Amino acid sequence: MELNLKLNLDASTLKADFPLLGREVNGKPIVYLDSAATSQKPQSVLDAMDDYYRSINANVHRGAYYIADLATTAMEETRSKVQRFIGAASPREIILTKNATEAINLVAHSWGREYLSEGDVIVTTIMEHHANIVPWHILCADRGTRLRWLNLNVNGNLKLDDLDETLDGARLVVLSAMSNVLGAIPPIRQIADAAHEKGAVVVLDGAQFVPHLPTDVAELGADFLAFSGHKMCGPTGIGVLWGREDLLEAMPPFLGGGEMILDVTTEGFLPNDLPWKFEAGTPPIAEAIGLGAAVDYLADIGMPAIREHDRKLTAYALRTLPGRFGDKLNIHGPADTSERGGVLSFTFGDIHAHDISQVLDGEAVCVRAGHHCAKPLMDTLGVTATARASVYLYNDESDIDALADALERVGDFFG
Amino acid sequence: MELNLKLNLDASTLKADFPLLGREVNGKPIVYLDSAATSQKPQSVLDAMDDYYRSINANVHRGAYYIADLATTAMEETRSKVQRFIGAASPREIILTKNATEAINLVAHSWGREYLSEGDVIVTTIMEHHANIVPWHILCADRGTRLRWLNLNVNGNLKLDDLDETLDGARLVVLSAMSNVLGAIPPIRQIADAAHEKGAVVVLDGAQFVPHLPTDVAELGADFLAFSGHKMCGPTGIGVLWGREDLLEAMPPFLGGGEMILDVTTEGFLPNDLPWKFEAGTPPIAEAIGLGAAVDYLADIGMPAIREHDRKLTAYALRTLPGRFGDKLNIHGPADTSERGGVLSFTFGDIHAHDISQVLDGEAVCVRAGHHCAKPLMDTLGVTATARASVYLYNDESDIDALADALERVGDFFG
Amino acid sequence: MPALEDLYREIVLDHYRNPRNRGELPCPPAKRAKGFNPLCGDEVIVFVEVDEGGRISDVRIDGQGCSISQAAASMMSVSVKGKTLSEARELERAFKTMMVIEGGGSPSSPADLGDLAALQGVKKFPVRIKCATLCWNTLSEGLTTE
Amino acid sequence: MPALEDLYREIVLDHYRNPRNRGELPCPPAKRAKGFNPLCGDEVIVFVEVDEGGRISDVRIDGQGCSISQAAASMMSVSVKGKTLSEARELERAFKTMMVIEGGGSPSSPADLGDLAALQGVKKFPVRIKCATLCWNTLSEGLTTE
Ligand SMILES: Cc1ncc(COP(=O)(O)O)c(C=O)c1O
Ligand SMILES: Cc1ncc(COP(=O)(O)O)c(C=O)c1O
Repeated sequence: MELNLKLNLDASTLKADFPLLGREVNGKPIVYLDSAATSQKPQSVLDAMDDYYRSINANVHRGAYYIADLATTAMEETRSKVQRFIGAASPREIILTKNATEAINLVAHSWGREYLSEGDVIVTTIMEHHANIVPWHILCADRGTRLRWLNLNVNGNLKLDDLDETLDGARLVVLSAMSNVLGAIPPIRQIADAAHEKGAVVVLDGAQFVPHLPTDVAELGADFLAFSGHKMCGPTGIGVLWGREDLLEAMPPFLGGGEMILDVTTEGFLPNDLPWKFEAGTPPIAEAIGLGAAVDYLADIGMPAIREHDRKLTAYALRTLPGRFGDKLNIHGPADTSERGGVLSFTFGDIHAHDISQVLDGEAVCVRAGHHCAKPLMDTLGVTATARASVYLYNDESDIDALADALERVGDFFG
Repeated sequence: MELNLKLNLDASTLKADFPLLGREVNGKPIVYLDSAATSQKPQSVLDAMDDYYRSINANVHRGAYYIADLATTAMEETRSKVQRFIGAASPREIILTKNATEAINLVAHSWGREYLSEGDVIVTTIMEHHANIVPWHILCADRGTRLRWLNLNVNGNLKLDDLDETLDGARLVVLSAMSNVLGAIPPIRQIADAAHEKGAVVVLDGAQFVPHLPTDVAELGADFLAFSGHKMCGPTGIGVLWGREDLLEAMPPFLGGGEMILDVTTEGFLPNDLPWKFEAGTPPIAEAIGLGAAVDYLADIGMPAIREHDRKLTAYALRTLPGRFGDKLNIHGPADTSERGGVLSFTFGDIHAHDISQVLDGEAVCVRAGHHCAKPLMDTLGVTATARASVYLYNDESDIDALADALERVGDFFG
Repeated sequence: MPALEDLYREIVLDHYRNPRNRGELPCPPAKRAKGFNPLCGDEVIVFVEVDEGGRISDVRIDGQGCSISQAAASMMSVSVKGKTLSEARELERAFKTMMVIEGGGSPSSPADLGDLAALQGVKKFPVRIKCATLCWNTLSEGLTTE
Repeated sequence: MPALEDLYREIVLDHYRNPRNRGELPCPPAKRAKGFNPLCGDEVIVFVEVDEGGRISDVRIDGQGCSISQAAASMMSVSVKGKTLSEARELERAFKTMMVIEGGGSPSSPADLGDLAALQGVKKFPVRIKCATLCWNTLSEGLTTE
């Protein structure tokens, strides 16, 4: 019974938790279909941050007084919440960053510069977000490492026929657990196991995955996992790097400053213990507390229920939209909802994505248009831009229907 | 008339703008004297962030729809506000970071690794915060550069007798515009001019200065300036690096990811224009908007008035506290309030700072105890820790009196 | 919110559907410049040839983008072809002045701009301004590169 | 908020004012370990000498810190001197169990801890817990380093 309940959620009820979703644009109720860019925030998250600022705002870790202690405790609780949320072994493995991008850069700068050198191979995939490409380009330019790319198969997921050859000699494998363009969820465990067999370390970009699917780092088999708070009902300004403790322990610090040291002299410094070794300066305190509230919110609904809801809604869209628009509408990515999330990138006739989203905006339908920070993938797909609608726990079928109605209007306008 | 008014502020009225300052601790009204660690936030800042989340929350820069456009505009407005607040030449010179620490690390990683090499000399001072020491230690370890230190004079400010020799051959000079322990404000322009004469580039750590004094980067004569939002009535999770446009233009990117590129291929990437070149990933959007509101709040009161208020209150403390405690109380830093801010580090008999702050906490008086992230300075002062009371625009003489009363209780307890 | 018809004027849609001066030019003698709109992935490539008399003797547009960036480039190509460099720069200035949202300078009379004035409505959709100005920045880059 | 007297018990203040086993030991035969409390700058240096029978024959405390960290180190030095390594570890475990704020394991009876039980009140001031446990971590490091 309990279990069954936990696999259902009522999006229309949840919608009421999100203040922004009650607003109108252009005299029409907003239809927010851009959660892959950033999610909306429930009242409980806004309240948690407001409460912090109103009652316990103080800098953390270094204050002995009452409210400083409360602030420290509240912030450190988030670490444990995140730890449980992703099945990490210890809060020491949870590094708070400003976003997923910084988390990936941290691995590139610290682990990458420590362990990789001239000629070493980093395997990545053609469907990566720039956040998981550019840090490696910078590392390659700096250290002479080389990138090798996994490509797409005809289903819009990763092509793994040549996985073994591609991984040959790889020291590092970096990939997205869910594409922010295709929605594709690759067989992560399979890739991680194959990578480990070759002795490579695996970095997962979980920016799209963690907000939408139950996450267990042990099950995924990764060594590092990066994600952002703002895509999972949390605030901007906070992200997470999870890493295996033994790896983090052996890595040199990245940013230098307060909190990340045990001792500093004119001659040098002694790094602090994990996780603080990687957290220089005043952390995003309110943001960490907001993220903690977001994790509570999601855990309360249940990630399996959220995944199932996403899946059903995606299936609904994949069924109804082509039904209405036929060949004119081309939705990228896997057709099978068991290997994809609720990110729907599409082209619509030869109308440019920017024009599509402009007309949709007139109907209060918010979708993204552009390269979605995935230019190599755009090149592979042979497009310069797509429009992208993406769903989350607060969307329901009426939102997909509103998208379809608005697309009719696009057709009329540019038809 | 107008001008006169602008040199006065009424702290007891302003106090009402700050929700936290209305709370009680231990049944007593809170006496917040830890603004050097982090400031309290006025209602207007909390409202700005809440409004963002409730009505225009969307990812910036890449969205063509209505609320995404409003979010982008609101965030970019902060850049112009900050630009005007510090007298920068262009919003292109304003890089948003997560805190002052990241801003300094950005300079160390990007400018430092590009322009410095084996044997090059970086001049710093013994009164720096770890945020302005450790990044340079890391750079030295990586590149073989060397640190040279400016010391203290008997007044608790920088000793400049040997400035010219110390600067000889220096490529970079990094210093705090106001010490977070001594309150000391060194003659910044003099040092910057001397450094420039030697061809060195000057990095100012403005974490304590910018929140408390009128700031004009042209007048200060610096090349880079770093500061944090949370110490100037803004939220956590946001900081600023200002840099001279020609220097920023010539620097390689630091963090890689979305937003900081113009183009990405499997072969490499083309960095974006300033300031976005240095802003990888989803920026701290709500935090930037909060910082904008904080800048408005401060500008409205007027920085000259805030400086004058700080100065008067510091003078009051420097006069009344020794009056009550005599030699038992030793306040570090310059006695002349024209060369110091409202940061009062002190030792009290041989009672450890941690014990002092514990007893003060019982009286709802919040002060910091410890090394204040300035261990080399602690070594120089010959202490392991100090207690530190610091004031801001919402403090008044009654707060200093409350501190004194609480110190009496410390004396009783450990006497 | 302003009406979509302000943005997508008939003449704009016509330039979008039937772009003028589309194609490439051999370089040299022409110069080539590529502009990106990082917001939406638009790419505009401008080929421009200047004759000995300092006149823009030919201009071609390549690349992909939204209706506004494509139409703006097409309209630009028509308006600068045959103009002297300084006349072209004057047009650029006038066009950008029209596009500026807030204050500063007297807006040039749309009359001076000919068909380009039809892009006036873009101003009401600020995110699209870059789409309309991208081609001008790219042209300007093409004219100044060695 | 709990009363300050819970934190600063008489016996604690006595150890703070009159620290036992203060000083250094020649290394070798003793071992030396240094612990930092990054929160407040406390430094505790522990010198520990273990005889052939595996007993802690001598222990000295150096460094600076607040009353709690100094008193805790002094009290620790008294309690472990003459104990076997495993007895010392048992004490450490019991002491830390007493200091743990939430759940997990039955708290050891303060009786087993002797004077150390006076530090029980520290638990009510969570930021100070590290002050009280720093010396134990440092001792443990000293005993395990080669
Ligand atoms: C002088 C000085 N520099 C740098 C910093 C670092 O600021 P943040 O921790 O916000 O990065 C601080 C404050 O902690 C400071 O007082
Ligand atoms: C797959 C993927 N990776 C990384 C990122 C970067 O996240 P952020 O911008 O929050 O750092 C995003 C989102 O923009 C993403 O979708």
